[in-house]
Amino acid sequence: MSVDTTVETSSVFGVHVPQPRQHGAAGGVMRRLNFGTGLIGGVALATIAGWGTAILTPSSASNATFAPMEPTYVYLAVLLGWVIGFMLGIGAFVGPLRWVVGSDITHADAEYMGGKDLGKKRYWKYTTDHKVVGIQYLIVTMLLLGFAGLLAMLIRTELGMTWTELFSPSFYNSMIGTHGIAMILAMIVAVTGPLGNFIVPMMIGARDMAYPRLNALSLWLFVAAVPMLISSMFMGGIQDGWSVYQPLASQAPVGMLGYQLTIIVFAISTAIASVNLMTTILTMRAKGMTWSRTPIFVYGIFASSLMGLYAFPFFQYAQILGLSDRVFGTSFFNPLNGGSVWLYENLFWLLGHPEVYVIIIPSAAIALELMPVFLRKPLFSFNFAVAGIVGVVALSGFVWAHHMYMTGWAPAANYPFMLSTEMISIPVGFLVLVAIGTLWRGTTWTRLPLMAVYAVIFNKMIGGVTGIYLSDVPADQYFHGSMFVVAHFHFMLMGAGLFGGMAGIAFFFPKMTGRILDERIGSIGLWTSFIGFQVTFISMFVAGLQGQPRRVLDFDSQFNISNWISTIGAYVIGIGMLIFLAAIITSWRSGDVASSNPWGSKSLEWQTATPVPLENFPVLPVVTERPYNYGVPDPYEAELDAIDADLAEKVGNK
Amino acid sequence: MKKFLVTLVTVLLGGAIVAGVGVFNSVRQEEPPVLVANVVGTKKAPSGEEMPHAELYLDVYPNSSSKVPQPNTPSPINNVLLAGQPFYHPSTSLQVPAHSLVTIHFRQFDGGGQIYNPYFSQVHGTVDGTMKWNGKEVTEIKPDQVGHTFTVHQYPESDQPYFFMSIPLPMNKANAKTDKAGYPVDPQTISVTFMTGEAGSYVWNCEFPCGDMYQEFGGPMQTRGWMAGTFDVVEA
Amino acid sequence: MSTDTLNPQTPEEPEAPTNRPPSMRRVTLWLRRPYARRVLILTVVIGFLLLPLCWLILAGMNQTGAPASEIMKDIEQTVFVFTLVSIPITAFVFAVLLYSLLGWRRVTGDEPPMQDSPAIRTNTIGVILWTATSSILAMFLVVWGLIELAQITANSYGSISANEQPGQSKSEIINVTGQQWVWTFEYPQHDGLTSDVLYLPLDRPVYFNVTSKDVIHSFWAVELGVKIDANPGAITQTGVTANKLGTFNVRCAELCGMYHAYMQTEIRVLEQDAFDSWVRESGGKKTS
Amino acid sequence: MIVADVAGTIALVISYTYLWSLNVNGGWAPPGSSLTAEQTNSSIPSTPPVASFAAEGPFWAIFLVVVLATALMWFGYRSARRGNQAGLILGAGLSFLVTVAALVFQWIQISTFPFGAGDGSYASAVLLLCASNIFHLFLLIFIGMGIFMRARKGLIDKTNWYQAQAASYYMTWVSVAFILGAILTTFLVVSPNTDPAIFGTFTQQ
Repeated sequence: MSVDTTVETSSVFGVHVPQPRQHGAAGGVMRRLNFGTGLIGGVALATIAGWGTAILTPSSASNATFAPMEPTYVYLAVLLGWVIGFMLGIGAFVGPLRWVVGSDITHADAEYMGGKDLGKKRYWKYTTDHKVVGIQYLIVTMLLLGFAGLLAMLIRTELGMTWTELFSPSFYNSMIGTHGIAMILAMIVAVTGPLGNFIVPMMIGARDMAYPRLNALSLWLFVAAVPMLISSMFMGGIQDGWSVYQPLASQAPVGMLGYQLTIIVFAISTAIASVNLMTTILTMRAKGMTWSRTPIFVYGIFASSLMGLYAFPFFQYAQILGLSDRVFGTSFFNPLNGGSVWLYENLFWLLGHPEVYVIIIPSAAIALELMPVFLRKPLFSFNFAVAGIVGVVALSGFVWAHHMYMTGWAPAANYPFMLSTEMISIPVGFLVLVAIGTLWRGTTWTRLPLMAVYAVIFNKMIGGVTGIYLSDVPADQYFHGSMFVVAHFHFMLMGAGLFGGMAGIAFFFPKMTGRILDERIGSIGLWTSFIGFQVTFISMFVAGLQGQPRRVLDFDSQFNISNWISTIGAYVIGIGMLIFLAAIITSWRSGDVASSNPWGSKSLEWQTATPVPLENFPVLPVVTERPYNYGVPDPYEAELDAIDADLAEKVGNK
Repeated sequence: MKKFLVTLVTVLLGGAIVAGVGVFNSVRQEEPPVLVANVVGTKKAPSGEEMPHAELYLDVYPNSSSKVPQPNTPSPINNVLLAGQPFYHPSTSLQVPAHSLVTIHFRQFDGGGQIYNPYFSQVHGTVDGTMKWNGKEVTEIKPDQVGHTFTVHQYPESDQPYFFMSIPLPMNKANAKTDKAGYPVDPQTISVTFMTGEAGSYVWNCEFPCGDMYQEFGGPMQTRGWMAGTFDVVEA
Repeated sequence: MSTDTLNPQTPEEPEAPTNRPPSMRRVTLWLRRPYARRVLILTVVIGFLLLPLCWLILAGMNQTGAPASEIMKDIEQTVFVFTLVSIPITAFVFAVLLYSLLGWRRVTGDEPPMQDSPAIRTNTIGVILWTATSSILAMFLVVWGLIELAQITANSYGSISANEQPGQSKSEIINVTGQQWVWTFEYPQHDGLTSDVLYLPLDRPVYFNVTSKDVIHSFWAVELGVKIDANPGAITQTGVTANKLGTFNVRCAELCGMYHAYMQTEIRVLEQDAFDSWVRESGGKKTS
Repeated sequence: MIVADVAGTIALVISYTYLWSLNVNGGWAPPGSSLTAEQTNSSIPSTPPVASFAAEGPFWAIFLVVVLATALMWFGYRSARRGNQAGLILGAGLSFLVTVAALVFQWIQISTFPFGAGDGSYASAVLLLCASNIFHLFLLIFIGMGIFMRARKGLIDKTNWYQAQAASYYMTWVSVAFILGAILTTFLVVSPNTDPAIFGTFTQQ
């Protein structure tokens, strides 16, 4: 969308586009908009909308049957007002409107939006520079993670205090729902947001994303979505778990609207970000960067974007249908009037399982990306890593019903879905093979990022093995809906996903902030949370084996011990995460200044200066060799050749 | 050194935030004050044995009005969201003595209709399996004339006795004479007597769909202080 | 140990494709290397350390009296076998993780180390071996799962509608209704007798028709290994034969609103006589 | 400037997947409607809806209108490729007007349905199809207006035509979306499931 139509950005369809004539004046209202005006706009429009709706809706006194709906309409209006007002206030609609009337943004304005000469202020604006967007994503994600982590601590506190009800059941239920969805959203963007935006364009040797303004749009839509989710906590909350199965969701308090609108907005944001990333990766790789020369992390991000792109609309439409059930009284999911609860489950899990891989694959790719750097040897069997990712993507669309083994929906479908689900362990196994192959005989440079990678592999192994139990229908008949499932997906999403994100942050920190992440404090944080993590979730496995259902506030006293241990572990995780956070904060403020390539990496993003200049590279790089060209030629190669020659000679002599 | 100080501060601050939010929400939880059934004498159990006897008085109102009781709950948000919904009064957190006969007297001011599951239009778990409805003993009422139910059920503890009790509260006719506040002048009166065993914690809720949203089972049906609550049996 | 990679005398791993004739010889050469042997030993050690898990898992599952049915026994068998099968591969990965930290050369410090790791780009034997192993294991698990699933389905007749269930005269049919937040059980063969506790006769097949009056619940008879969702607007079927006397648990396994945690009741498995007398006392007529 | 192809790409992909998911819906809604008719013997109080099926004619009519708009856009795009600026402006402008007309038709159709939102799942599904149509039409109006204005200002011409191309492709897709809706509402009306489960009760033993 940017108007500085350098050849790179506008040759998307393979056509050279000349610099267009400039229409419209530079400057204008756009330059004065920032996060503050966004907030003002959002709050103002929300207030107006809510107030207007409250007046227009027949009041409860005059129409008793209508009364329960009034908060629904008002809250809906407030939320919609917030989103539109916020996006208006931050200036998201300026570009499209000017496009329609044909007076495009001038070159000077485009540079202004790119954050030129803005200093720190650019982080508060609708900035199109991918590096600024990456940092913004990082901050927002960390805030959301903190919020969801806070809820996690409260949940574990409640479950640890088995002798009393610390919170009322409604509040507890809304906590688990909000924790779940906030974590899922945060984890979905945790890698693709900050690292995908900041690193990928540099890694492939591009100046920016393909559509810089869409980049900003996706970020600010995400920012607009988050407050809605949090606000729902105060409106009765999401009392239905993160999956908000219908029709329970249509019974919930009005807070459910917050969830539904969050998902709808978030899905738009994800779709935009995905298209952007995919287009960038497809069209803007540096000269000479063929597919076999593209780093594995780029593959991971691409795969994740692709899955996000096709999976999220299902979720979005599930929520739109749910919203329409609630607000307009339609009956998609209301069995009383011919709706089907299985429809929701299908739509939901059509998202639900690909989404897990949306989270896992980037972190796995980070792990694989980091290992060559710290082991100083090439990635083992690059083709296999790609094959693994491709396999996961290909299969991910065909496994959704393994969440529905026990729903009674088409029992006969259990057989094929069991097959496809267990098949997916083969491509995942490829990734593990690549990891251990890269470890094989390598000299380990034991720095913080590599340690996080070890944690990822360890957790992923446990998560993967327990996943096989759950993919198997007979075992799932016992484990479905129990704490075992909770422990399993925490091992995958948190153990592999979040620790992978930590590895990525630790690794790319010097490039993103210009400073080194404090090794000692970071390591303490990492290992504390790792140990706490094992304690928490392994004892949660035990609770699941004993037969504790998930999402319960109270449980039989036979589960007490495993829950107490689990709670203690959770506190340890919390402390570890806070220490890691402290490492980030202190290093960001006053860490050691990093050189441009502190890890001695060979990939493109480290070849440019730190801090990264506005357009990344003074001269666009040209790639001439495969990635991960580390290590010395294997000394045994020659030896083996000698053996071969020797043998050949012997064979020949015979 | 300074770095470690910052780390310590971060951890303490994080812990403080968690604790603060936890305590705040714990204090603010939507629990009405506990209504205790005190032992007032003894009564003869069906086995002929004299047992301590306690009494409780509960009312069910169709909606709150300025003249009459309000739902007894500390949550201002719920008071807004659930305005005009039926509720139990004076409290939904009940406490009764163990090893006793307990009598609960209900006054039911609300209307009603068809219940989903006829099982809950029968009386379960009381002494003799009966309840006294406007003076006469009944074991069940018509499923299409239920106003509310008072259904106590199991708490997930295996080391406390199984306890289940369900009483239907018949509805008032739509044309019943009402006072100025809109409540029937002669509410349905129901009293039931049941025996408690060992101490334990249970929950109770209404099984008649009288809330809002899907299946009329949302809102007050899922909020303590309205149509659901706790039921503790404690050693005297 | 850390000098392995630097020791030129050590025979080394093959790098070249396997289409050269002496690949078996390469494998034996490879096995002679100290690090290879150590990793394998470590694998075996870790494997043996993990082995008790097989039984520990079952101990956890049996804590409340399971298995009380043939289905639960099948489930436990499956879990046992799966644990057994996953142990070698887990042990191998953990061994490599451990050995790469402790065994191969390790550097710390702020500067990027010298590039002295061997540039292994791929290893066809290893790749093929891994792929074959993981595929075979996955296939084994799939086949095992399919067989067990078929067996469980046969035991529960989950996919056959109530009217067509075999041995209907001898079997007990129970209509399970989930409702926020109470389970009720109806015995249609006994005059529509209803109960809030699930009474089951010992050693007789029981068929459940499960539905819900409002939202989705999940009927989980924990120690019997039976789980099926109770869906509004649909009837799901499953079944079981309880083969152990005692008191077991029914829990709801699908979040169903505020009192989801309290949506529990008991299963009482009784001898046939006791069951009959319970039926008589509760007002249903005996038909079986 | 790139908005067009971006919006095109995104909306293309989104609506692709989205209508795909709706397909699930559309196939499923008629069974729902037959279920509601038999529901009267349920023990749960319900008011059986009085839904009748919508006439399929209007769906096809609106579809044809959209096809016309698409054809006009293609004509405009082709003209631009040939350097015929007047043709481009004509095509884009007419396409824009026809889209507005389609929106009006769509609105008339919705307001004359023989059912409301609460009348069972068939009604819900049909209404949602129409809602998605409206959403699409709004997008088209936005894009059409943009193309038209930009064509007038000369921002789209012989050398710089890919926005018009993207818009044309996108409109083609929207036509497909419309025909999907029309097919669903024409051919998948009566449910094949004549013995559905009845809510909350057990079938007689």
